[in-house]
Amino acid sequence: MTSGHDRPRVVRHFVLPGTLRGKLHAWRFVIARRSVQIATLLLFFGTLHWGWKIAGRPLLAGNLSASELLGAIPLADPFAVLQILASGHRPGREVLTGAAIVLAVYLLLGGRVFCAWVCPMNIVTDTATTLREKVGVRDLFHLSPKARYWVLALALALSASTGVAAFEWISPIGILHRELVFGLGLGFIAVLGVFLFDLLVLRHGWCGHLCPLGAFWSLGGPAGQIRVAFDDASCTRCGDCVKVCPEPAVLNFTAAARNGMVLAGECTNCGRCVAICPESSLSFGLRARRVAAAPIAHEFTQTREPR
Amino acid sequence: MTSLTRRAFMKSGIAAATAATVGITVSQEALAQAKAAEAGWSWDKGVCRFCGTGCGIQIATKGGQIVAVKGDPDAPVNRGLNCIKGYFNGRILYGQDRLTRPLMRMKDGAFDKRGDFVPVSWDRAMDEMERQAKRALAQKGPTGIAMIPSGQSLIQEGYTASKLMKAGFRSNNIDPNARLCMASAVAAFYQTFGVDEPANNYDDIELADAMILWGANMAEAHPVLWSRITDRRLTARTTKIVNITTFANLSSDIADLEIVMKPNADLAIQNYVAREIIARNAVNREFVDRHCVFATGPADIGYGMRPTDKFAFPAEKDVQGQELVHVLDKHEAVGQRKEPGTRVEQKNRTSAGKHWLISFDDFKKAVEPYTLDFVAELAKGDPDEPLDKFKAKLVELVDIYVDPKRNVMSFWTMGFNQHIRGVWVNEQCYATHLLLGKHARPGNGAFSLTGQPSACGTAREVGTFSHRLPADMLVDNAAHRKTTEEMWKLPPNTLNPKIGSDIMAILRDLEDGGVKFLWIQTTNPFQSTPNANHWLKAAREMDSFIVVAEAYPTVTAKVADLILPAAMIFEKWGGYGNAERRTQLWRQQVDPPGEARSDVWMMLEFAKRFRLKDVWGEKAVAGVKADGYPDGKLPDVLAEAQKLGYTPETTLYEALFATADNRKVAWPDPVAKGHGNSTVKALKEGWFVEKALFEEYRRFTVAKQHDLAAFDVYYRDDVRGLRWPVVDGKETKWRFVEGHDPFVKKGEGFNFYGPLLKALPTGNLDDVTDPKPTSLAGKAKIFFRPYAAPVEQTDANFDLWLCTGRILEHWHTGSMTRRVPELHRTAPTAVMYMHADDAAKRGLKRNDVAWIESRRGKVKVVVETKGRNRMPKGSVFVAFFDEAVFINKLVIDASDPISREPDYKKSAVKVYKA
Amino acid sequence: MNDSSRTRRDFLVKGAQMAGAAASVGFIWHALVKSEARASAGALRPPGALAERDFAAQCIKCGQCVRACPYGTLSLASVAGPAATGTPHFEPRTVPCYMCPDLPCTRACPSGALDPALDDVNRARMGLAVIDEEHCLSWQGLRCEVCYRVCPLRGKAIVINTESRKTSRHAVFEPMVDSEHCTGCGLCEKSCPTELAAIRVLRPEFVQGRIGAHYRMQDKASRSGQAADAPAAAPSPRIAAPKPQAAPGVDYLNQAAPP
Amino acid sequence: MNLSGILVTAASGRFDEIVAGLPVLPGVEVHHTDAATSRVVVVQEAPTIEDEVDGLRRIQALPGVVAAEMVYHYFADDPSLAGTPL
Repeated sequence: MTSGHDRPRVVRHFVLPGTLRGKLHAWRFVIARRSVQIATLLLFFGTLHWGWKIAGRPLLAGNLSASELLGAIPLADPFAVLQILASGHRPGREVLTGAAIVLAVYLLLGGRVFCAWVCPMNIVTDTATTLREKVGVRDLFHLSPKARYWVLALALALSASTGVAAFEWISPIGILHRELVFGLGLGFIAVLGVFLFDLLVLRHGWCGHLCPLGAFWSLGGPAGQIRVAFDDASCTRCGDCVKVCPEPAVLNFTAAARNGMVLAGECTNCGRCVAICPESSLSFGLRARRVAAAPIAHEFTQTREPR
Repeated sequence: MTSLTRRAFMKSGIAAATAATVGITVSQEALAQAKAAEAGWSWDKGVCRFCGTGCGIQIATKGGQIVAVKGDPDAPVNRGLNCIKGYFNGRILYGQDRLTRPLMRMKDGAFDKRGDFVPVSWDRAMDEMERQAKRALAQKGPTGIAMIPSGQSLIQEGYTASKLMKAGFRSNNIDPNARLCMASAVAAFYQTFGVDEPANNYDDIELADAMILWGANMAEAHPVLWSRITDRRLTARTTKIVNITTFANLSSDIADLEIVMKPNADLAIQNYVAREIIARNAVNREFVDRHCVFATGPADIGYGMRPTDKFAFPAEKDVQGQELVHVLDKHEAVGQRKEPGTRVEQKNRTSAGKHWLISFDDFKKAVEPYTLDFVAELAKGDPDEPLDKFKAKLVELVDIYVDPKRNVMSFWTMGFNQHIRGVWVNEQCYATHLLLGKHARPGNGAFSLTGQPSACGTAREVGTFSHRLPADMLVDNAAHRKTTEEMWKLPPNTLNPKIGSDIMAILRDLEDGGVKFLWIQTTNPFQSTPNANHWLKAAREMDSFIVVAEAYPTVTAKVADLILPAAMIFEKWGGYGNAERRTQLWRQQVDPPGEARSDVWMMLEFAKRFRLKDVWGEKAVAGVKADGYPDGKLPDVLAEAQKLGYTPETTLYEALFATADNRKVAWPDPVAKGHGNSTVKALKEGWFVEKALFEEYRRFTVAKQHDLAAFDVYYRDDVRGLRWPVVDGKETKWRFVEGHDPFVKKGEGFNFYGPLLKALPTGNLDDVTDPKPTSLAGKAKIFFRPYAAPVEQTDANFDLWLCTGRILEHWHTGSMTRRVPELHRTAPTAVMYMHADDAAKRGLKRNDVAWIESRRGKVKVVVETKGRNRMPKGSVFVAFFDEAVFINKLVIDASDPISREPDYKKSAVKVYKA
Repeated sequence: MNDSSRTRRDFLVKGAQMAGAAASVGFIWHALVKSEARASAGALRPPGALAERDFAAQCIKCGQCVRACPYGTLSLASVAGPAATGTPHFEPRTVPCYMCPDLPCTRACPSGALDPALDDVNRARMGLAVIDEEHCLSWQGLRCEVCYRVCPLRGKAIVINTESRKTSRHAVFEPMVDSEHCTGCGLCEKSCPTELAAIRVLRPEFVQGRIGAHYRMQDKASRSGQAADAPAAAPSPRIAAPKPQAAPGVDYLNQAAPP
Repeated sequence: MNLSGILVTAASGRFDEIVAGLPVLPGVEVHHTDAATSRVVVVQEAPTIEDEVDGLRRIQALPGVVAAEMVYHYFADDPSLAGTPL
């Protein structure tokens, strides 16, 4: 026990409500995330194919790699830019500015917000996971979630050695997004690969273990201002949250109790845990408000939770 | 099985590779043909479907389909070559939207002018045609029905059409689309030589030291001939090519001298050339004295527009008013020895062709005002060119013409013919050559190139024009009518002596209700004629019945009431005659698709539905005035007909076509060598229609120094067409000259034996002074024709000249070439060629869409400032193949008053951003 | 072995395993990227594209050039497409480049992969048209020359050379491409009427040779007298004089002469 | 299976005889003839290269043959070609 509080004796578990209203409430974050993901796609798609404009300016031209909002504000993928820089090239000023803007925004929101709320691959991997749970597939092997940092390091090293942005050239995310925005082609094979990997080989295999883009944003995660707040007092340690969490390691009760919120960079702010917590111990909160009291420390030095 | 084929294929490839090392002439293709790929193919000779060049091709068929085409290496015209259209000859038959069933406008099971097109049976279609034609005859008499065939109709089709209309329905309202392309050349041939068609031939290209193009972009319009001209230029390095044009075009690429002139300035330039020939003492006196006379005619002949503004759009009225009174501009005034600003009443509108003899001194006096300064100032077409440079070019042009050591050929096409004074410019060109004695000699001559594959063979020779009978005979000539009636076994005075409506008049007749039944074959006049908005409206709104025989949906088919699915070129037996008098016949290669039928079959079936009593009784025809004819009437000839063995119940089919002689020509015939005959098959009468009609027509030619060879001769393996007259089995290369023309006697040197218009009154430059006709048998005329300005001029509002025409990739209105995807891709839309500065001035740049507007309408078109034509400032060019860029409806329907051929080359337009 | 040494050994083994895995993944990934990034002859880039290596590195695959093209010419390559996945390219036989004077695609590029310094579309070098003379109708004597007539730089990028056909009285109109002017827009390939285009636009590096610096062709400029050859540069002082002893061939030459 | 393209040059006056005689040899087919230059293009098929060369020697040894050159040789291990009954 790391907390001095007494815990309620009755451990309740999450039950999906029978009413539609209740269901919608339980699914509210999924619905919101899908809406944001699809809306983002739609903005790109509509601007390209239907010529969407506001005040005569194209709404959102480009794709997740780089784009232009309202014909004026450049946006770019900071990880892609980092790779280009690693490859020894200096990208255009517009792209550098765009990357800085995007970096700033996500740092503010919590880096991996991108993963759960924007990245189109999230839909694919979530589907694979849901299906996997229904069918009951077991992991083929164990892989450390830290592998992604190796991949990240490798991506930068390869960018330097090949002279091109190494991950961008094979990124299934880029492929998927381009296929969705610009038209469908063979790229779905790559996406299918990720889907099958997540379905048959490893739970959360791509997003939770390999994706260097996710790793990149994880690094920026701790600075995020919107975080999952944790109320240790009401928590019964029922473990439902850990079960639904795509990044189980982030739900470290000790650290969460100490900090009053989940600070680990890998947290994607997906809100699954918030939605199912039977005691409402978890909620979204602003880091500035909740954590003022607790010092930020030791997010990565976890001790094993007794079982 | 497959491996066996593959093995055979391997072996032939190995053999070819082996043969190639020592240059044994077995190409890889030839081998593949001989082996696997060509198994079951049969090759036969044919003719290219497109321009007037008349290239020979070889057609391969297999399983009832044309599978390949190649240039015929034995054809003297093209020696195995084709242009890009010729390359696709075999493909034009197989467009996706080929018409295969008769389609009629119907509502509630009956014909309805406002109905939609519905497939009907041939019987139903013919029933309606019969009903409508009989109604037209009853309402309007013979002139109530009209027919528009084509310079692409086959010889037999033209002959059938002409006989059906002129002998059957006694209507001269038949006029081919060749009126739109060759009529000025025809009239000039008549007036100058008394007989149609060129004295020279294509062999002259290899014999000439200078070739002068007058309004002929041969590089695009006669691609394979151009390759011969280029070859001559390359191999005989002293050869000069001159391109006289209103804008720089692809023919300028190899030209040594390019003269960009203002529209109509050709009239002035030629008078300058004539003046210089005299001034430099270069007249070939011996030739001129012996073989030529001088002549001129009136200048106040109008502009071939309607004399009334009743039908004119409001915007058209100002120009149309000049039809009756024209005010001379300063250049016309000088050229016609009058005061600028003189109002000239156009008194000779209806007698535009009359002319009289003048003296050489008169001629000399007439060309005197056309000095270098005067003509250069008038004619310079590129505002950016320095005047001195232009003058030097004109001088060089004369240098080339008069050089005694140079053989000179002049070629022209639509720049001359589609001209409000088209006959005049033709005549002026002959004048130049005749003055120099450089005509009808090997390597020397003025040569009119035809645009269409059988403008000569069908439209002209067979006589499908409203004024013509077969073999150069005329409907308003009593002797010619008599000859024709005898040939055709008609009662005397069956033929209508009054010249019928030309194509433009037929369309105008449609507009004013004069024509009730119109049958259009092998042409798309509602897209090709100028100012078509008038007739497009008339076709749908007037009480008329328009039949269109077509292979593909066209604008014309769209405004028709009945569409007949027509067989295309190699789906029937037929023949073409090209610009050098070469007649080429081919066998049917494949059957027409679905219910498509040959035009000959359609006309014969139609003829079965009329009895002599329907058509040979007394008929009212306004304006008929001739010996043996009651005024305003065609006499009843039924009684005379009985003497010839006909009864009132005899059908036109029996009387005109299935005659006893013709029925003797039996099908099958050994000449067919196993080829089918869709006409005979559908007619089910057992006689060889195409051969019988050709042989019947041939009798005319033999009587008129126009001799064609017998039908079977053209099918001999060693024959690739023959240039008529074919006398004693020998073709004629040069006419009118001793040693080549069998009709010129020894010692005569030259004999311009054409019989027409060969007795003339005498006068001065202004009028006749002695009406007594002088005979000028055997002589050619050297005409003086003054400069005349275009009737529609550019002004502050319509500030650009519009010229329309063809491009290499597409044929006419694109009805065939646009069906071949590969060809369509090469030029998918018509663009407007324009000077970049003119575009910039209008806020336009390359690839922008602009409106082009004239007094008669407007269309949208893409601006091209870089393309194949380099326009001088002030001029634009748009090709007319593109239905979506319907450019000819913007063109003024002013015509040459003598030839009635419209002028597509000079309309005033404005261009602005769309 | 004690616990600490076992842990130490585990750690070492695990480290080696991870390093091995990373190395093998890295190797495959490297190979994948290399093969992807390899230019293909038919992958034509928008006007202003940098040299393929730099373009590959700099292009961020955002597709803004694709959006900017008013003719739908450009597309982003799909997996197994003719160009590296995600990069913009065009296939002239489908839609060629119509050479907009205002270069909207180049202007749209945020990454600098399309050179913002390009200001005249006529200076773009998207590719180079190459004629297959054996299957070119014009070279075989037909009057086609469609490529010549559609070429926006007609008379410069494509010229017609007329030659006598010798075997008959006809000339052959041979289209020829001048690499100095050809932008590679591909209108010629688009318009070529043969079943498979006999004129193709390919990346110049796949079709152009190099004469070598040791020889100078009589080039067009000097032929027309517009530019004379520049004077030879002075020899670089940095090249040190070779040591006499080490001269190539000396050893052999100093051997005893053969008997 | 081996296929070879052989160019045979016949002595003057013996062209027709050679053309008639060549197909009698095993596996030999005459594909093209050019009387003007007395040359014959044959394709020879044989199971092995040795047989192919023997065949060439046979042709060279024919009376009236001035020269026979193997210009083209194709060695087929293509299963679709080998072993097909002719």
